[in-house]
Amino acid sequence: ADLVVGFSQIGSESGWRAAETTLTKQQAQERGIDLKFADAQQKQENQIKALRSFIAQGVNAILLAPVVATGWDEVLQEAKDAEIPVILLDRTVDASDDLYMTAVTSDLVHEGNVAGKWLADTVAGKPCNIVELQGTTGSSPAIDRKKGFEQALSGHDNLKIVRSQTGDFTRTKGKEVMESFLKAEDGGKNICALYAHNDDMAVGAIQAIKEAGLKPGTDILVVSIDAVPDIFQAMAAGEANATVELTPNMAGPAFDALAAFQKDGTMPPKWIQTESKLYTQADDPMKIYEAKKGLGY
Amino acid sequence: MTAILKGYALRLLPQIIALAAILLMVSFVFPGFFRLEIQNGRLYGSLIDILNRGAPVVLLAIGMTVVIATKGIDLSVGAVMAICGAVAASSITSGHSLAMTLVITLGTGILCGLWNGVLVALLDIQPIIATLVLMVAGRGIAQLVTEGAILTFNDPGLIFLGSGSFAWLPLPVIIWLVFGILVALIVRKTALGMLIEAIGINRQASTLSGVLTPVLLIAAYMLSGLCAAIAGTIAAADIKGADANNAGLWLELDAILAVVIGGTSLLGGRFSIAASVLGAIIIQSINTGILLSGFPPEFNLIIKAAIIVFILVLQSPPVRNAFTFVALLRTSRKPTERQAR
Amino acid sequence: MQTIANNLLSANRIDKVFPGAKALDKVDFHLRRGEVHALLGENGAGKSTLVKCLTGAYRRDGGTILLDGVEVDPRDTFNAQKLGIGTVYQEVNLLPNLTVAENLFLGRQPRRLGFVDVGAMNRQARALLENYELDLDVTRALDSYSVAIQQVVAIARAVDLSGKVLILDEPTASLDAHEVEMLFRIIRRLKARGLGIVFITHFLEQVYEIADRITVLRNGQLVGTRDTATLERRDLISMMIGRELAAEIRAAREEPDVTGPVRYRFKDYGRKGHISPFDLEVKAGEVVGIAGLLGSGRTETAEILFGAHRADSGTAEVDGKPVQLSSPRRAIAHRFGFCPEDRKTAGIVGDLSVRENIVLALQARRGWTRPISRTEQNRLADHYIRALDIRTADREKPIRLLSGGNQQKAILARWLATEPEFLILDEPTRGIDVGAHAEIVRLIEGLREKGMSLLVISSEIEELVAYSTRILVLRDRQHVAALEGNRITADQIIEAIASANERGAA
Amino acid sequence: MKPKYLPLTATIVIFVLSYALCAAQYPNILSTRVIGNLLTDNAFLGIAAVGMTFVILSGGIDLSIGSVIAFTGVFLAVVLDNTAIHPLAAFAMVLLITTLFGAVMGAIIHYLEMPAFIVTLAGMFLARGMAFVLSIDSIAIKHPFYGTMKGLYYKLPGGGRITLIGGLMLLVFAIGILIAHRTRFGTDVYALGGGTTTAKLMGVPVGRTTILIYALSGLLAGLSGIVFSLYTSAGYSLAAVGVELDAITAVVIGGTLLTGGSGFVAGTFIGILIQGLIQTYITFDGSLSSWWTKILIGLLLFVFILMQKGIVYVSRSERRHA
Ligand SMILES: Nc1ncnc2c1ncn2[C@@H]1O[C@H](COP(=O)(O)OP(=O)(O)OP(=O)(O)O)[C@@H](O)[C@H]1O
Ligand SMILES: Nc1ncnc2c1ncn2[C@@H]1O[C@H](COP(=O)(O)OP(=O)(O)OP(=O)(O)O)[C@@H](O)[C@H]1O
Ligand SMILES: [Mg+2]
Ligand SMILES: [Mg+2]
Repeated sequence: ADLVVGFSQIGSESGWRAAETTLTKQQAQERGIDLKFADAQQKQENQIKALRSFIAQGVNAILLAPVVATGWDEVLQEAKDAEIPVILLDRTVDASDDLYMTAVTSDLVHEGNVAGKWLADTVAGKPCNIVELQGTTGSSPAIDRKKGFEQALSGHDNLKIVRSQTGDFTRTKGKEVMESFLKAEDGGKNICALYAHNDDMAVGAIQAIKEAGLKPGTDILVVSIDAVPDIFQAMAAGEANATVELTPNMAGPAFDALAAFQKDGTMPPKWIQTESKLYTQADDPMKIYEAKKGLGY
Repeated sequence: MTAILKGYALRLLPQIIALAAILLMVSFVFPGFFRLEIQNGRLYGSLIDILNRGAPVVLLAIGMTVVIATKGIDLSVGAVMAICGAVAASSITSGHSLAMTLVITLGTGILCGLWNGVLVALLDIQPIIATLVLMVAGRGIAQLVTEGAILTFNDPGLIFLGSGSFAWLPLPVIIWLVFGILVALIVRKTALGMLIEAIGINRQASTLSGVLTPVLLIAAYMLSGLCAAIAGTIAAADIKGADANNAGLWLELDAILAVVIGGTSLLGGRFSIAASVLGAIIIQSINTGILLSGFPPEFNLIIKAAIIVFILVLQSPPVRNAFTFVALLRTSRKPTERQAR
Repeated sequence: MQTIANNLLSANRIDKVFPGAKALDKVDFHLRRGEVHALLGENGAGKSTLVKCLTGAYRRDGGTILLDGVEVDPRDTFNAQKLGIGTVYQEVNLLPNLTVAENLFLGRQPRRLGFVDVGAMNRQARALLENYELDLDVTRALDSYSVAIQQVVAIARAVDLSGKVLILDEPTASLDAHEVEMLFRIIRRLKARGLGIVFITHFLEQVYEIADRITVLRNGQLVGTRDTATLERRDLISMMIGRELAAEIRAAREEPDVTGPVRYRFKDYGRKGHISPFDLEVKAGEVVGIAGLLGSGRTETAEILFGAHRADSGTAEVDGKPVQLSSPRRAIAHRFGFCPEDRKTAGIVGDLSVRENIVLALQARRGWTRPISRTEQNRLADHYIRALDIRTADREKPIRLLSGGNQQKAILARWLATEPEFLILDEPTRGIDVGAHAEIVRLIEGLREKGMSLLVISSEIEELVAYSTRILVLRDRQHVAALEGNRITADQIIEAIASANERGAA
Repeated sequence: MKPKYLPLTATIVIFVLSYALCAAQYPNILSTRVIGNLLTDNAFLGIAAVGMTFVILSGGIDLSIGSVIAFTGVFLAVVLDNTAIHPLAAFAMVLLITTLFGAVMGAIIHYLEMPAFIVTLAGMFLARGMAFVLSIDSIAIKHPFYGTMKGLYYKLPGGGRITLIGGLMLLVFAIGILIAHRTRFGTDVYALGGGTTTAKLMGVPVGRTTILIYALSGLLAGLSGIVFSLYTSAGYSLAAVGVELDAITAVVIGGTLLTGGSGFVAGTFIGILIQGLIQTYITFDGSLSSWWTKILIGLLLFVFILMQKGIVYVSRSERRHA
């Protein structure tokens, strides 16, 4: 292969991320790119190490999915000095934008906003107590998706977040926390909707709701983010109501931008925003499930 | 007989008091805490949640107790949970029967324990490091099985293990109760308990006395692997899927903590499985209590740390001695008189 | 008044209570300047406890301590060392992982510019050890040396630390005659310098050789203090045990006739780096004694016979059938038993109770599936606690809380409980009081009469003479001589040991 | 050779061999850039591992360092973001806090006779909890002084750099070695590792030493946190998760016994380099999936330990037979 690209991935902490990795590898293979993959196991220091190694190896370009927004200036500067273009995937960084070529990301705040809007529209003025399952405390999706959701709720006095706890983005914790929400809110009779920062927690919570003798999707509305295959199954069964897609194919646009740049030096825009598409039960969930199933989620 | 029972109660007293205090505290921040009702043919309430959610840590703590009694430690249990959950899910989805799946899964756990045990007992590698190898690699192995995704399944039999109920209790609770009693009986009704303690206190002297040290050491790690396998199966069955990335993550620390709260020394020797089980339930009560309390999640860790420190300080030798001293003062006359004889 | 003024160290009405045991009950103890004061008593009498109270290793529950007429209150051993009290505690209490030099100078290493001057420290250490005729590599870890050498190093450290008082708690237990002689020379020198020396031992000869006065404790109480010169040995013993001792170890031996068949035959048995190949035959009803200097390979011989270390040459036979003794377990299956020399690290299982320690080997042999019932355990434990007179509050006391000598007896009980046919004892009487000493010698003879085969290692030559039917002499990890019949006398043994004794030059 | 040097020698031999092997496959690994990176990227881990070495030598363990690093970073970020305090003053403040934190843990371990594993585990929860309470956001540190410090480096021929923090790590190791082998405190640490009861009988001030050891570990964890904040110019409460395990691994690979009493600070340095090498190798290879990365790290860890055991065993038995 003539093009060597280094890809520093955060880790493999969720099905979504595994799918992103799979898709990135697929896209690289299709384009005949030699992809150097480095898994950072959730640690920024490992990502910085990986970037430095890529620079030392002299790769042609670097894809970076940053675990956290801050702390990249120095190593990005090094890459720039070595004239290696860097493309950010799925999250942005807190650094001057001349340090990277472009960022292919979704807008995390916007995602939360879409979810919140949907809920506000759906309950349409009726009073509604919401419980929130946050992502890992301190992680940027947790912070931003909370922010976006709250923005969407402001001005709707009928909507109230009554409980909010972290479910660590996992099904197990989602289920456990939901169980205690149900206990704390009068067996769930007090809860009208659940907002989960990702689908996995929602899937866990749906089980908890069912085990408590309530009907998820009807008694308690369920909205979450990511659009992983399993949530479509739940939607098909009427147990989840809506999800906001975060596409795992960030690499495709990134490689396109890179190819254009390599060909004639076209600089891509600084931000290539992916769509945050809302899916509801009306969107033939089973079909989408089938389409998404094979992607390594 | 009553004397033995009394000794037993005395041994568990600090844990029981700590548990009672925590439950009481939680009931202050959440008044409905002690409410129990029957719903869908099983008991339903926060207390049951504690027993149910505590299942993985209780199970891990049972195996961990025995390992720690041998002066070892098993950091790999969380990863082994993930491996076994993954194996169970992939076995059931590839069409094996439930029985076969359980055999394969528990076998995998025991195999993991065997690996740890061999490193510790035969290659003489320090337990923390020996089990660190599997802790690091194990999650990778689990992901290898699930290929990084959450491997979901629909087999009602397997799901029953995680969220079914029997005799009004959730099945995980029944499983850990039965398993815990079984292990405790095996260990105490045979000579195993004493031999394990002997190894933990003085391995050289035990070997010289003819105790089969390597075999018992390996067996201890195998038991721990088996416990992790059961815990992993329950955790997977609970969410109807194997999450190789997150199943059992950091649970090894909770299990170790449970054993220590249970009063078993990390330096090996004397152990009590019942006390460790209580320790695990104490930890789960703290976790559930925090969730019920409605504090913002930023405070979770600090609250947990503070309560644990408090319990452990109360249990520390100087503080305990101070208490027994006070107790002794009250009944001081008799023992000294017996002395004088 | 005169005497009080003359007292260097005075302990008045010292109390010490342990849960379940009153170890010291208003004990008085006075040490004069320039005297060697023997502190005697049975196992568990409270000698070590008194010493530890004096040096602050234990906090006493009552009483006062005067040093040079001034009341002192050592809170820890560091404090005591600063006051000029140097101590060798019972059991070697040095740090096995530090070098010899570091052990000698721990806490007072010579410094230059604030940093430890390792060169100077090693030089001073070598110089210090020259007094003890030890030429060690002081930069090696202490645990690369034998227990005996460690003991000498501990003594050297304590002597060097003692500006005023030197306390020696059974320092001679693992020393041979030569080393003891050397130690006594040093003690006399210190005494001449005006130090007060407290000397604890169970060897009465040594007491009479070196001590000026004797204080006897019994059951945590002071029995009395006497001048050695005016105290008859018989009276001393009855002070200690509270009754007349039936008989001390006979100096002379009666000739037992061993006519049984050879039961254990080892040919060319050895292990590289441990012990050179040797031949050994042991008959039923025979006690083979092993004599030799420190580090001559006696312990190694025992360990290899028991399978604690695997032999890499030679063959073993039991009753004519070849056997593999590749592990202690195998040896135990052939009804071997082995009381190790280092009871702290290889013998006791500290946190287990006396009962559990006694049944351990028996239980291990039966396998874990066949537990010994609690009643049976109690019976066994009580039986041996009585038979060997193990002083313990009850059978459930953790063994680590017993006094040194009583621990030793409990380990012996562990093996007797397995009813072995070939019993290997490495220094079985180390740290055991006169009364018990005689009991154990009698026990060995009794076991022999019952047809058991024994192999006994001891540094006490008189003792070996008393019970051995044959004696092997070791030197430099080789079996060099065997004495039988009327050749078994102390003189002959010493001669055999000394005949080519190059160690003196070392 | 003295037996106590065996594990250290074995570690060095293994490191040199594996470096040669890696270099044979990817010659770039010999570049000064990679060598400079090895120092810079592992600086914070190395500094923390020095503290961990002392703790482990004394027979203890400190699980709190990862959290302390995170706390330090967040504290600095919050202070520098919200006040006009100079970074150097903030450094002093945070070092004081972390040192005290360590000292308190040491005091609890000693006076309450609690196992270090548990006390420092609670410390780990507590320190990260404090970081969360200070801020759950990641906060960039924009103070110009940080830029100045980052600009300090020595350029090697071939593009590599010895950065300030890389140099600081080397300095800490040098001081660590000096303390371990040339001070009374150092010997006392080894003495505790040899057995607390015995050490006490020999007059080692056990309480003071224990407190000092954990205070030192806290100090170095704080320093490591400062280095980490320089490295990333940010404070983040989720940073440095699991660093304690990396540090323990480095210490053990470096030939120190976890039971205490035996080992070398210098060995830890090699342990750090070996871990860095493993990671560099995996990135250079670049074809491993996430899960194979984990499996390989575990496997290599195992192989290193095994080789070390092997070398020690072989040379022991050779000495015997000689
Ligand atoms: N830490 C302790 N806890 C409880 N009991 C103890 C403790 N230390 C000693 N004892 C008890 O105190 C008594 C005196 O023990 P000590 O060690 O002083 O005896 P000793 O005279 O030195 O005996 P020996 O000659 O066997 O060494 C013994 O009965 C022993 O069991
Ligand atoms: N003078 C010496 N110099 C160095 N090492 C020695 C010396 N004497 C003994 N040793 C060490 O101590 C060990 C002595 O072996 P062993 O324990 O079998 O002797 P022993 O005759 O039983 O003496 P002890 O009475 O100490 O038990 C050897 O492994 C040797 O390394
Ligand atoms: Mg004593
Ligand atoms: Mg010996």
